[in-house]
Amino acid sequence: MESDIENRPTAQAKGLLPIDIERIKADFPILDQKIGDHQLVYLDNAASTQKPRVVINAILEFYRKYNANIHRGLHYLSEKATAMYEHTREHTASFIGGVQPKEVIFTGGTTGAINLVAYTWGEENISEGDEIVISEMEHHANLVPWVILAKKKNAVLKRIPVTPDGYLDLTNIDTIITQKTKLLAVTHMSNVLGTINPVEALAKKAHAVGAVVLIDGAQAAPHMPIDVKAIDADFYCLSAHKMLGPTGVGVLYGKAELLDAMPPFNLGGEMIREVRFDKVTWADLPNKFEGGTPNIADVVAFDSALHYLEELGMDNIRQHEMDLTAYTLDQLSAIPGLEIQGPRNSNQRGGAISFTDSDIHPHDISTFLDSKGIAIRAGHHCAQPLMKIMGKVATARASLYIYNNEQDVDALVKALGEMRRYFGL
Amino acid sequence: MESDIENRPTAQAKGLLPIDIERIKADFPILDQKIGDHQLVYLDNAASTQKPRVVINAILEFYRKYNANIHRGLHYLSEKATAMYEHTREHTASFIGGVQPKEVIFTGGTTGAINLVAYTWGEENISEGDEIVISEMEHHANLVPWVILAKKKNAVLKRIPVTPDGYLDLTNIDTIITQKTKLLAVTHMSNVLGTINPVEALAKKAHAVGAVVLIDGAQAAPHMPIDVKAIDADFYCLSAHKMLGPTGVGVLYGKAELLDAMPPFNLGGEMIREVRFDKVTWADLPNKFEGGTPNIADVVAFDSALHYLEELGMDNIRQHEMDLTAYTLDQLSAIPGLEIQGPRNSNQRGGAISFTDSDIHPHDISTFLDSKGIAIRAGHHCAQPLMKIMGKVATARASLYIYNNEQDVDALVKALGEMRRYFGL
Amino acid sequence: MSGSLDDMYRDIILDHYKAPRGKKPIEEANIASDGHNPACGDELELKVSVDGSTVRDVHINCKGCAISVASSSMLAEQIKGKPLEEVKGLAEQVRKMLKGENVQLPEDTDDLDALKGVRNFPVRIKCALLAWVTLLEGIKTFEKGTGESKTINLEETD
Amino acid sequence: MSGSLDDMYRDIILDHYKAPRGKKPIEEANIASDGHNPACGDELELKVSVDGSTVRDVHINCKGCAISVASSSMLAEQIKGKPLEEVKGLAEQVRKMLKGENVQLPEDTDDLDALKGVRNFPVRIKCALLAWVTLLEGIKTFEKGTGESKTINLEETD
Ligand SMILES: Cc1ncc(COP(=O)(O)O)c(C=O)c1O
Ligand SMILES: Cc1ncc(COP(=O)(O)O)c(C=O)c1O
Repeated sequence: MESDIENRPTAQAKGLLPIDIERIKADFPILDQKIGDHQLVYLDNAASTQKPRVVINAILEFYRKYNANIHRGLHYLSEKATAMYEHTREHTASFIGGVQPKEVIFTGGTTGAINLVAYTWGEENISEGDEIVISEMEHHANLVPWVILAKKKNAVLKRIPVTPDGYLDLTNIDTIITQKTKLLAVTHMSNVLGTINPVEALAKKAHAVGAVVLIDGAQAAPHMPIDVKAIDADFYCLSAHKMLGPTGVGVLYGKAELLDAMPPFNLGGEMIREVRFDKVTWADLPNKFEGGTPNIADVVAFDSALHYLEELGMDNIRQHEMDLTAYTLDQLSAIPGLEIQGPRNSNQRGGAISFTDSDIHPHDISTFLDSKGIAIRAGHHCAQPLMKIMGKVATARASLYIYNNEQDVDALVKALGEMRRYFGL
Repeated sequence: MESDIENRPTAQAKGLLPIDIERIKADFPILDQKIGDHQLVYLDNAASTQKPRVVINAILEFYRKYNANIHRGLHYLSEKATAMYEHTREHTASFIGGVQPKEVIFTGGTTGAINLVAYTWGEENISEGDEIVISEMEHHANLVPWVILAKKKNAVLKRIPVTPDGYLDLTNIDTIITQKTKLLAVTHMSNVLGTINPVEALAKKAHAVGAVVLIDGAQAAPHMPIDVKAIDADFYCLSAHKMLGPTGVGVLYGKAELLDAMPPFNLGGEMIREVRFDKVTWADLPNKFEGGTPNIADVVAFDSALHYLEELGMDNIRQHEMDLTAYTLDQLSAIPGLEIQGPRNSNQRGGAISFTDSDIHPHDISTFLDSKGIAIRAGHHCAQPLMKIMGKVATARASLYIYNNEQDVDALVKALGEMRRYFGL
Repeated sequence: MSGSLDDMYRDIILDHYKAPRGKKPIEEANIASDGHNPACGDELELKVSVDGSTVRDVHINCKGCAISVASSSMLAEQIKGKPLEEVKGLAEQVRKMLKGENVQLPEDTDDLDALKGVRNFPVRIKCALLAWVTLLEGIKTFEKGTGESKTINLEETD
Repeated sequence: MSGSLDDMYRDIILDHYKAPRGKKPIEEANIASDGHNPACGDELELKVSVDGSTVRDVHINCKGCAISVASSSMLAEQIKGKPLEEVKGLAEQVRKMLKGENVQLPEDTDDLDALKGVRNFPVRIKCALLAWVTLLEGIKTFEKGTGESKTINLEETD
């Protein structure tokens, strides 16, 4: 699976074989280590995933052979670097469903992508009395920008409730999405509950009232095939670091006509056409939104992450995670004192599994598991309002990815069993 | 010069020896390559610098051993990654003159840093009739945000002119910086002319009228010792990729009392204290300005870049570049038809040297030099207004760094000689 | 993991965690202060009755992790019956200790030494701090005589 | 470098660059169009006089790099005396050729083939394009009869 970053295919290779987890594990150098006396079991993938050798090597190779600033450089390195950077844009465009490359804007992450929309589209299109619809299961990244924008503009923030079993409650959706709705901003997959939301149906409802639809794909894009055109998303946001790519790279997909009409963001070099002291005209898409020197090396390396995912096949990845999620839910259910959040049907959820213990605080759970080499996350997962609604101060969350297998889950389950003894319960 | 990223000193090691360029060149894998038949001569350092092995290896090592999302992770990898990320913050704070770590905000680059100030401090503090003072030699990154802000707020953009020999013209400075001045935003070193500006004196003048001072240090920080406290800068901005560090990392230094009073930017996870659907309270510095998952690996590797620079010693680096700049100016002056821009005194300038040929367009110069393996940049260098003032449509720019020596300059000079013959002049 | 698990969860800590002291409500209190750590979700309610210049009784109710609960429980145990000045000094000492300074705790407060283990778990230090800064805030308000203490919001105070 | 230097700077290109055709001002023009490439700073002034439906005379003044100057000069040489329809077709063909499409240029326009070398230097393609898109814009305005052409700003048109 090593690939020469100079000659990379754009076409989506569809993996056909069942996923061989042992072979995959071997592609991730970090997994081959001990934490204290214990083999590392990495189950914090919803926070950030590990990187396969091809991605690490792509960064290495870029800095060793091709590094230069991009755009308009007339020398070999700059031309190479520019071509590689733009290649990732094309690849990303194809990965998310075959959009135009100029509709793919590179940002620092999902947070950066959503903020870009809030500061530009939001600033210009949200006025007093307008309604912004979010859900109760949003990550702060898709919540705080809208809370603040609504406050600033005297707009109304409305929310789609969450049912006790972790689904969006669509009972009253027609009173939530109304003629006043200007924006629907909702997550494709919850980072706390794992729930996969019916974004296609929601987008349809929102479009029917003329609203714009932003989908937070930070958790979905790594784990299932994404087709932004099928969803009919106006904006779709994702983070490279959650899908095998480097930190510091995010993607904002936006429909060209929307992006074209928006004012630029992050003003500076390369995003202008002409600058005078009294007037500035903007460059065309995508440059208009990529002022300054971008995170070139990491964008280039992100290409290798997409390639790796495609070689496995996003359908296969989804299947593997459904199977492993079902297994995990099953195993965790058998542990006394444990309460699991979110849907029980692995068809309708991803592998981010939140749970609590009736007696042990999530932070103690996490620290205890860490002593066994098991990395999970504990806390509010940047979803404080959802925590409150769930009646929890925090949860422990194990989240799965392509390199996890049943043994990893078994290690978790075994440690959770020991934990209650350790704390004298 | 290999360093273990786990146990890195924060203290500034001062290099004492004269700089051994051959040894330095050997630290940069990319320099050891041929472009066609010619050895690469990299003279595009003002656009972006190359990376020493220690920096590349730090990225590698991070992803191989420590990668995880930072902040509040209760497992080994996350604690390690957090400690490393924060270590770079401390190191940066010490590198720029010993400020408080919480005054160091990581951004995507200088452009991101300046925009952060424009969107937050600028938004709140600039009103109708206020004056923003910039210079005529600003990079678009320190120009476009203020042009747009001035327009939006009906504020006045005033500029410090540039003399024909490339210095700031301070003759009428007291009519430019006035009681109405709210912000002075000026570059420490010009990316076109190489000029080092008297930022200390300018800051004093600006502070005397109660204005805030932002210094664009993108070109200065890589090449000379920086002491933001001696300058008394309120904000100081720099880019890691121009100082041996990875792409995608920038720094905004800001005085704590200013940063504390500013609204946050890039809203999302980790920059909040508490989120409700109707209200958000912000985290303390520096988190308030670092919403979302930052560019963790590259921030961690930036530490190695700072360390490398410190081992050489910023004073030594400055001395080497002064010497080599003097030599370059001397050699270029002897070429018929060539016109050099900017100060002639290498004490008052850095090693970004712009020039034009009386007959050959800068783009043709650059393409020709590239055919000899020599990388320079040609164009407006994101300083269109300065170009107009200089009466040029573009310039060719050779820019030096620590791994350049007289042979590199000789190769440039020899190629420029051949060029006129090639174009039949 | 930066420290060993048993460094943090010492027997004394687990003992306090499983049977926290100071749970019993008290009749009247001169000091009332609430603590909150939004990052963790920990919440703490503290009431102290002061007799002259001596702490007569303490009620502390902490919803949080083992560390914050144990630290609260130790606080309740330690301050009861002590002069307010001594209590203040002790709280300051504990705060310094948790922040990594080398402090010498008073002789009769050996239990508190167990909190030192938390220092190897940077993210958990705030958990141990919560009770003590909440107490200090309460005393401050009491001494100023200005009535109600503001809720301690941990990020603001550390 | 993606191509060899001589691929781009062919003799014909350098010949046009050193002695650009169409420099001579013309008396009256039915077509007047300006081109500008802000990224490069290239500026171009184009005037064409049309007699019936045939190009009678051309004036082109290009301040720019060797490629944009040579491309302008070739344009001047090629279109003089040709029917406007043919000129339009040719300009479209050149545009396609520069964008990498496989086109068959008319027989008597061999010189233009030399511009193909630019395709290996992506950043320079716009330099070669400038004259031709400026011409197309001028013809469009002429045909609409709406008077002055807008200035071509290269980034908008490609
Ligand atoms: C003086 C100056 N300011 C700002 C910038 C912008 O830096 P970046 O592209 O890293 O954001 C540059 C880089 O070209 C520069 O030279
Ligand atoms: C659903 C969701 N949205 C947004 C984000 C923010 O992503 P990032 O931190 O990469 O900007 C996350 C990451 O935690 C997430 O899970």
